[in-house]
Amino acid sequence: MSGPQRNSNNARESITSFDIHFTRYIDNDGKVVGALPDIAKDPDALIPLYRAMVLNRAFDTKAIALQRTGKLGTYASSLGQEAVFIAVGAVMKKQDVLVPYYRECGAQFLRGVTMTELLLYWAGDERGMDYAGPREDLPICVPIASQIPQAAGVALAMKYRREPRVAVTMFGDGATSKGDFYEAANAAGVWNLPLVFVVINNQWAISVPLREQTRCETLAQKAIAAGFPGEQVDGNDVIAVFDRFSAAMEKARTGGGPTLIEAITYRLSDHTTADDATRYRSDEELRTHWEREPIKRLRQYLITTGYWDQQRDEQLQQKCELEVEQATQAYLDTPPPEPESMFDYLYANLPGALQPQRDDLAKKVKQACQS
Amino acid sequence: MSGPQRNSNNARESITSFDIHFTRYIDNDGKVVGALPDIAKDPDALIPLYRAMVLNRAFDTKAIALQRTGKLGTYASSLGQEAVFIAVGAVMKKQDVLVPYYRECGAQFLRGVTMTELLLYWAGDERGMDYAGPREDLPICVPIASQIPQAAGVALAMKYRREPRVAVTMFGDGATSKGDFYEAANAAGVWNLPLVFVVINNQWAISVPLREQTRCETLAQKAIAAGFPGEQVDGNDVIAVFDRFSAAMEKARTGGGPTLIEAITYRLSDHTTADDATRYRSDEELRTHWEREPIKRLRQYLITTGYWDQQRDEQLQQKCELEVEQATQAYLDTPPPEPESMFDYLYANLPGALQPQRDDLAKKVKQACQS
Amino acid sequence: MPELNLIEAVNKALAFELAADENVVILGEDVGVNGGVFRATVGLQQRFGEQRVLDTPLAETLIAGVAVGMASQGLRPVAEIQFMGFIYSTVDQILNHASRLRNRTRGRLTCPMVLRAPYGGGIHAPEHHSESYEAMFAHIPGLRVVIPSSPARAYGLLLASIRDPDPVIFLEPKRIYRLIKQEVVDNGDGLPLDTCYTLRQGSDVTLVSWGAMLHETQQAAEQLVNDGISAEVIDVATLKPLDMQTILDSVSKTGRCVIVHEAARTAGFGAEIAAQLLEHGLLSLLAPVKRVTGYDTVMPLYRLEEFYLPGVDQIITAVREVVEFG
Amino acid sequence: MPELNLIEAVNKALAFELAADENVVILGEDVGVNGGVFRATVGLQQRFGEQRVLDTPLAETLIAGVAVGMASQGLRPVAEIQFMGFIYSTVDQILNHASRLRNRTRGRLTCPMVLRAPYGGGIHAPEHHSESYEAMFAHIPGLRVVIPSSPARAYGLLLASIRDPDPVIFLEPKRIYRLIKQEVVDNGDGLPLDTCYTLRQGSDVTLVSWGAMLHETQQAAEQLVNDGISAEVIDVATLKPLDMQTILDSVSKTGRCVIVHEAARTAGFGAEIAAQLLEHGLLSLLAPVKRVTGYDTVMPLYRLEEFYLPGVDQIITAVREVVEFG
Ligand SMILES: Cc1ncc(C[n+]2csc(CCOP(=O)(O)OP(=O)(O)O)c2C)c(N)n1
Ligand SMILES: Cc1ncc(C[n+]2csc(CCOP(=O)(O)OP(=O)(O)O)c2C)c(N)n1
Ligand SMILES: [Mg+2]
Ligand SMILES: [Mg+2]
Repeated sequence: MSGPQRNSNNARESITSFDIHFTRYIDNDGKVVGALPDIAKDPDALIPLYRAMVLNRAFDTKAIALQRTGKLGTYASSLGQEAVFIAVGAVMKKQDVLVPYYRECGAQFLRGVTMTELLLYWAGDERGMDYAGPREDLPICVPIASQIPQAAGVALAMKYRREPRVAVTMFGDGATSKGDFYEAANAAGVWNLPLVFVVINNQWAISVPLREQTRCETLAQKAIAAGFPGEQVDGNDVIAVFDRFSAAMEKARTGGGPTLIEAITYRLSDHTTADDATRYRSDEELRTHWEREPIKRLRQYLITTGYWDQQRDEQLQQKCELEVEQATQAYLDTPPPEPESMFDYLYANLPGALQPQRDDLAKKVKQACQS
Repeated sequence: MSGPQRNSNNARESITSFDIHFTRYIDNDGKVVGALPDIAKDPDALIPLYRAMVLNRAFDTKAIALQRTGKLGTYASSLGQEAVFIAVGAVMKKQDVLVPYYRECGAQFLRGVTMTELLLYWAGDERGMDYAGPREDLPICVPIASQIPQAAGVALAMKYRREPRVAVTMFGDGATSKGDFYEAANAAGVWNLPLVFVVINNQWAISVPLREQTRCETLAQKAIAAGFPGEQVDGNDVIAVFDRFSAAMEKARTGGGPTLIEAITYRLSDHTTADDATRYRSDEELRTHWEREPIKRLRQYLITTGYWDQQRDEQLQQKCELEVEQATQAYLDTPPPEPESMFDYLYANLPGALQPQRDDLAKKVKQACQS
Repeated sequence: MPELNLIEAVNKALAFELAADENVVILGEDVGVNGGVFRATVGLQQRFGEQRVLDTPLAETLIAGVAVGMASQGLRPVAEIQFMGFIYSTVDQILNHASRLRNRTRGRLTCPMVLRAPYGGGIHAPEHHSESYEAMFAHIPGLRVVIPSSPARAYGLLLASIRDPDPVIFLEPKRIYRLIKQEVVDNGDGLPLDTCYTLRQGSDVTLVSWGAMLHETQQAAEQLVNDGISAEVIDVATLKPLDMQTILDSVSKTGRCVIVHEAARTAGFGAEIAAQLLEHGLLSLLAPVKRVTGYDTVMPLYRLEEFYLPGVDQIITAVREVVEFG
Repeated sequence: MPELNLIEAVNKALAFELAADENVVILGEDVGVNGGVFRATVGLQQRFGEQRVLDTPLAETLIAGVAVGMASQGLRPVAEIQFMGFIYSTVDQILNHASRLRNRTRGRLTCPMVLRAPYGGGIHAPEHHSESYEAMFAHIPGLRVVIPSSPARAYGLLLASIRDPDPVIFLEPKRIYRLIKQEVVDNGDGLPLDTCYTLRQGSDVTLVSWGAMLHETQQAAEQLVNDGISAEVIDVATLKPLDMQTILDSVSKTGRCVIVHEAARTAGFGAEIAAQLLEHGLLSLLAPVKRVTGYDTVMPLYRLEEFYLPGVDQIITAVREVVEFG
């Protein structure tokens, strides 16, 4: 502790200071800013990111179409934020654990969650959270920020077992107003947890703009309150996210503790399919941000560097749409869940006290089938 | 927002930075450090602070003695932290509102809460929260940090009514780990509230030392996460607290918004009378901190400057003890509360549904009196 | 007279009281420009300004705590929690503070606040958006818990809740936000908070319910006429403090009672009503009191919610059982 | 065999399971060096190290959330909340997450955690330290709610709770932490969680209670012998899931029932038991079921808590009323 222990001759003096950095490699037009990291020069690494971003968007388009035609429930779109989700999903290792919120399907796909699973989830079916791939990843979390203390618990479990694994949790700018976030960040600091916090600063929390969410100039500086580094990246520059997030992951994996990464991006869609953003934000603002969106920017860079061309792009589009179609078909073909299943995963073994209720439901189901 | 809007040629660069300051005027031995503010040169202003600190300690001593002899319940001592409490109480104006935690009786006394009231409170009697003096001050708050969002509400009410009033809330280092604190601080920032946060950093939260509470170097820096200034003062230097807290109050009162002041002090007592601090902290640490305590230090300064002498000090001690005795007698003479009163302040009017319960209690009371 | 649905009635009541009492302030997430995710506050910020209708940061503990603080200073905050699924972070403020402030200070400070939240299932909402936890609040001394079941009652009960000198948890059954339209006189008249509302007279059985389930309950009562069963239907409306007398009087007439609620059965509020019938009305009971409720399961995601929610058939079956009993 | 009081039995159970299962981790405020404010964890950090017995920052949402996260990865966290008065910040994590994780993921992830908290009044504790809110948790599907009433049951039930594959809210009646000593065999045997415990056989009336109130209840049963009344005493022990059969069997024998709990009456857990008696046991009931409970008031500060807490006399009066009924 600084304070009474100190001996100084100035009544008032600065005792500590903090800096917040921002990183961007590729600007809105796909032009290079500053010295590029290796990934930017390696088409074999970069093109898969591009593919994943395009697939993410294709899924998104389809999910919204399904919702509009009554085939899906409320859905939260990733439009315009794909670079962050894909960079995070790509950098994480299989043994790491993702503790998501609800908007980062792109990251989940790279972890092995299937499009069919996520469609089931948004169609109101719990089976969509029984991921066949990443068995230890937490499911989508709707109550804002409540997943963040859990991520601290996941990271604490890794640390307890001395495993070289890292927990990653993602959340929005709105989530940084919830106490859960701060409590978890503070604990991650004290316990030096292998945990990376990724804030998707898409400028809006439903209709509440960032300036009404906080007076902070950056969300990265919230980490200062937890005693570990926070930094900003251009979240629409997949190379910047990849680079800085990789560094944070490496640090966490080797005992260096937590980092908070604020990815500056923009929610080009409505909040969810249940929202109408025209009620509260201007067309002009939206237009401006369409100019900064991540896929166009990366495509521009790839084409300029010669790593990519128009023809491959068209093929990729088709391939992605096909994949999404297949997943959609698999989702639509999935037989409906058994109503009685609502009792079957409540406890390891159904308590006797609940058996009559389960029987009652079975009767109800039978009657419903008959009528 | 910084971020995508920026145009720079460096991939990674600092975009914002923060400083934390520490202030002290009088050191552990009562010696002057740096240029003194006016208050330090004005015995008419300074001596009342000293008197109030001595009274605070006399009350404290008595309360602990009462608890030890079974005449009071669990009590939370102010020992060693009086400078902060007294400076805060002295600077606040009558029309301001204090939203306390549970350790700052010294501040409450200066606001007009009586010693008798606080004794009643710690003796398990709700009437001790019906302050005859500051009618709008919130009562003592035991659930850690839960008073802080309320303080934001109080400040918002002042702002809503365009009154030149300020809300002040106090809380411990432990409280800075609770989400309630961060949520309220963040809102105070966004709404630019007339609210001053005073953190009593007494190094311990029961048995948990500061380094297990947070990895932060200072608690003042937690304000950075809320977008307004935070600073440290030597909480055992009443002049430093008075000076910096006055500045924060003036700023808040004139529309400048919130400030967080971290007062570095030390809990020389057990956590409460129910605690035994020898279980978890060393005699040596305690000894060190006795050398830094605020009353001795201020007395030294006052005597050195010639504002005070030994004889007046003895008179003051006696006077304080007498005052405390009188308050104690008034407390002991207070007739016990009516059991039925537990129904009488539950709602503005007792709902009919509760009348039979009140009658039942009356019967129980009658029986108890007879037996 | 205009026909309003329930959410419009809520909006009208809020507007009326904002105009009538400058101490009334609305706060919550997205209540401003957006007018609330269900449009309860639509147009209010525009009409009354940003001071009166305030968007908060995304923080429910804060919302409740700020409301307590404002109320302690004599304002009348009406706070919205966007969905009941996000109300649990407010329990500490509600239980430890709002419900106790008057008692703790012997009446020096009071807490005239309203916490509004939409609750219940049936609209195919996402996860955690469809639960019914009214019993949790009904157990807390010092609170009022109010649940409207029609546009007119929403209007009158909300006005009374805002004017009430003590904290009120006002839970809005979102399944029926837009289900029915009704004539609502926007004259600022509140409705009493300490009473049940008898919606239908009957002689064979008393059906007790609240919120959205009253609609299935009333349908069941209607259909039971065909079986020659005359059902009295009671809307509890104010769960706390409970007007048990109206229910006891009805059951002493009918001798039979079925309680209907959407929340999980165990320790749901139906248990309290049954327990009081057993304590005070045993001799008039001609049959066991049945509860038709949600199951003691997690509220399923929407594909299965219709199987979770009690239906008209279940109510009818339960009524037949108690009528045929013994 | 050593004689232990209830808090020592808790300590022994924790020590046994820490030694037996390296997945068990204890966390909470002051649980380390200090051994917990009631000494439940005394000596454990010293013996098992800081990794196994972890002091947390002062943050209850965090404690619960961390426990959920650890449990999701196969550990068995046993989290302490220092007093029930500070448990409300955990409700969101418990209700929206802990109780649902298995169900949400169709069994892929589970939540074998225990949340321990001392609860109840009677020890002259400060404000907010004396409440009884077990009913709040007993209403949440997917949880177990367990309350011991003796050292031996504390030991066995806590071990079973830690080993249970699902989340358990373990509430410790702190009024009796040091009230009685009892021989407790420290052999690691758990006790069943799905059953009530019949503490005394009787034929005239069934007394149902849990936690600290069982002591007044047993005293009442003892004294009633003088009136020629033979009372059966049942310790519910596990409120959720509730073993109603044992209670129904007893009441079908005695025909009368009095339920005793310290929590506020309205929507307390006694209501659920009464409601089930009315649903399933009406025909065997010879008298109304009475509840002897705390009042629907805020738990008063300690000067008046003895007037709040139900006493032996009140239980006896209630029993006489039901025995003399009709
Ligand atoms: C605790 C809680 N409160 C309110 C909501 C309702 N809600 C859902 S999303 C949302 C906004 C979230 O904004 P942000 O955190 O920025 O994430 P984004 O959706 O913008 O990615 C709100 C208020 C919720 N899900 N959880
Ligand atoms: C929410 C909550 N959790 C736990 C407690 C129990 N408790 C009482 S005081 C205390 C430590 C508080 O430490 P700090 O905030 O530093 O204040 P101090 O007592 O040191 O002045 C704890 C854990 C409480 N009162 N409230
Ligand atoms: Mg956002
Ligand atoms: Mg402290």
